[in-house]
Amino acid sequence: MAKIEVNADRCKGCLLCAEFCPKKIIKQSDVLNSKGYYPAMQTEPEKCVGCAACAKMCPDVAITVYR
Amino acid sequence: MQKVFEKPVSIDEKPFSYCAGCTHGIIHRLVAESIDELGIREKVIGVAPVGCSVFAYEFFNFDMCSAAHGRAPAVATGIKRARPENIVFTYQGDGDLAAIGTAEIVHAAARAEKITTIFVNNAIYGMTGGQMAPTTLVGQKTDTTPYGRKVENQGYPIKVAEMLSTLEGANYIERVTVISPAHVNKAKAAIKKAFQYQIEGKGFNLIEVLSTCPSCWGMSPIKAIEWLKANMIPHYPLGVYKDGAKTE
Amino acid sequence: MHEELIIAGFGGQGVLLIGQMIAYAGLAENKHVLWMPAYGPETRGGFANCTVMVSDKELYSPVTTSPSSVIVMNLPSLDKFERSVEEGGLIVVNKSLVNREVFRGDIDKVVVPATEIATELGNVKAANMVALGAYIERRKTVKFETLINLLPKIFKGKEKLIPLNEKALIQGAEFVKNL
Amino acid sequence: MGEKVLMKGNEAIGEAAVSAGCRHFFGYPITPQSELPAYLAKKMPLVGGVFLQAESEISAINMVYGAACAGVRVMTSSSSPGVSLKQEGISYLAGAELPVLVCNVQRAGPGLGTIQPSQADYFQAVKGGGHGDYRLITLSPSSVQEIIDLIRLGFDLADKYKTPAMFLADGMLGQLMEPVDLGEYKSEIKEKPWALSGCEGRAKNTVTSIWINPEEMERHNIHLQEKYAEIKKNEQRWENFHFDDEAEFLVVAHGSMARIAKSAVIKAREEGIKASLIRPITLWPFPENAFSSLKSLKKILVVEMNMGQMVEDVRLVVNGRIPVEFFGRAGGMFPTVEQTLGKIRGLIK
Repeated sequence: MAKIEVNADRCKGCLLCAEFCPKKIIKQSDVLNSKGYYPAMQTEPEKCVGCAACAKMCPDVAITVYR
Repeated sequence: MQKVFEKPVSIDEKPFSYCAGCTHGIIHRLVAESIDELGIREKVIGVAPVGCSVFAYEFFNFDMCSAAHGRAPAVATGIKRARPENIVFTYQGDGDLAAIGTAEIVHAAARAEKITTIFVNNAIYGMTGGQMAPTTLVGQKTDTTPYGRKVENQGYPIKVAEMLSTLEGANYIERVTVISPAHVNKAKAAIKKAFQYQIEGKGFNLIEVLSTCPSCWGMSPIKAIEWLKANMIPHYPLGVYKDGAKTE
Repeated sequence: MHEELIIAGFGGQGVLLIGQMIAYAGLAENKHVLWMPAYGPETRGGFANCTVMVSDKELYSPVTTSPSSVIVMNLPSLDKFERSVEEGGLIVVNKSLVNREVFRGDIDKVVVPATEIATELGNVKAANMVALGAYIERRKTVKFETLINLLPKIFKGKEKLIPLNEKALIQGAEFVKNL
Repeated sequence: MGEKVLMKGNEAIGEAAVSAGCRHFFGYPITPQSELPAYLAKKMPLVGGVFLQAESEISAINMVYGAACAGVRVMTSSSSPGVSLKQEGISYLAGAELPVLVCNVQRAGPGLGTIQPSQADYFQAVKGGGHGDYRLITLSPSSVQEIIDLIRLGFDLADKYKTPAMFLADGMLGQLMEPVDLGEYKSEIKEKPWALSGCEGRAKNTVTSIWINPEEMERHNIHLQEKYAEIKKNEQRWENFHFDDEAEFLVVAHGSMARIAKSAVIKAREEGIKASLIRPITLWPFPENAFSSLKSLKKILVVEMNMGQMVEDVRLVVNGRIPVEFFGRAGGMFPTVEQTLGKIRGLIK
């Protein structure tokens, strides 16, 4: 059981998280955030292992990981 | 479920103003995590440079000041000499540290100043829009080297970690990068150690972090990481260049 | 009493030191005093000089272009300062290193073989004290005893030099008394 | 009253700084103020202070910036070319509102110039010096005793107004030896809650001079100007010398030049000329109040060891009410008593 939360206001949609997610379950949202970015979002939370690779690579400290 | 990863206390609420995918943000977080884990947030005084991280004091949640371009090591020296009990660090880019501020960093290292320096090398001037940096690679195109950096004209890039490690005053010099979770873990360990040394009264300590500049390199964040790996690491090899604790 | 004195010689002759001694002595006698060295190019090429002022009145300009007294320890200093001495003023000349006469007829002249006297006393370096002793004897800017009393302070840590310098001061004064 | 001791100007700067509670000095050697760092290099370790010879004037002023951020009394000193190098840092200090004392023992310029005394950095000191709209409290001593007094005052005013202060002497004063009374002096060093000390038990402190938003930048400028207006109101200092309701001729001079000019004024009075003198002690704020009553005056003569700088401020204050003449010499040469007297006599015509 694990999941991530993306703080959409900090996220700039660079998708380094998606690139380094071993399960490939992070995608870009199609909803703009207040800064005009399409933030990242987790698509299949049930596959998340809570490895925090996404959070470690996030340049905006936008990801919180739960496990 | 428990939180296993969250924003460190030493990172303030204000969202970063860096470009999307710029690895400055990762480096900020590693500094903040190190400070939190060492329990020194209330003892730290940081010095922000001129460059992309000029507003670093807005993103960190502890006492900080800004310095004139290149002068952060001198400012940090003044702070540390006035308050030796505090933990003082500078956060500087390549233009700031290795061009205009070369004298300041060399002499801070030579004096074995008991400070920690986080040196972010992305081989380009980001804030002013993509000009040649002292660390720009031979052949690399920038706004001011539109045909690529040529040795006949601009000479060679400066290898800061190698250069400073020749100084007796340097205690700990390591070059790291943040282009994968594994690299990030290693960079974190190095940064934390560079603060730990200062807590133990040892200096000078510098961590050079190879970083990306997707905007000025004209690449996507992911392409930038690949470019860094293929071009920067061969020229700027990762590793420990000086570790006083080992050699002493 | 208002004395504006220039002391000139070459580096190593101790002209700055005797200038300071006069200032210290003046201070000890509750007079207004100042001391100022010439610095820079003037001191290059081995030349050294300083200005000393001792006065009953408050001192303003620290520079003088017409000193009331001049002590010259060598020929170039005589050449440089002879003309500037105020009418009726005093010039003290170290005869040992000056092979010409003083031209001025309107000033008081004390010509003393300071270097020779010092050499006879056993140390050529005490020539400055001989000149100082001669100057004070003639001009009485400060009391002779005040200078003698200063020696332990001036030669702190080099106490073995005190007797020699005291002798040199006395010899300088005696020379003038016997003129 | 303590006992009077003979002290050289440059050493007096150091002694006064220590007596004012300054325990941090960062500098770079330059003639003619080198006795000062040498003095403090000896003294600071004995009083638990820090003396550090920096790799450049630029580094020195930024070390000063750092120490000021940390909340301590800190000083640097240099001479003209070195102070030019420090200007970037001084602008940052003004922008960040950091209290420090910068000493300039002036030599002649421009460029490498000469090591002889000069007052040619008047403009640089009182008109800002670096980039941006700012002013430096600028103090000009005229004796070694006043060096002691003004160094102490400089630290106090810098702290009071949270602003850098400039101590503007010249090479002549630096070399001059005079009796001084160090007296009993206790500087009141107040808490600096804004200083960087580690954020234990409080919100973080930030010291900076960047306001990228133009509205905020303007607000900060207005705040600085209000502060400068307050300083202008409260801190004008000058000395009147034979300046009374009957004075017909007024000489204006500061620093060493004022000493020479006073001798000339005395000689002029002996000749029956009703001469007087105003000696600005604060060069910024310029002592405008000194010129409020010009009733009996016929002419003003400004004498400087430069080609005419302070004379502009005198003309601004006098504003055409009476003629203002100038006499100056430059390059390490300075007006003598006789030359100044000649110029005073010339005013009568």
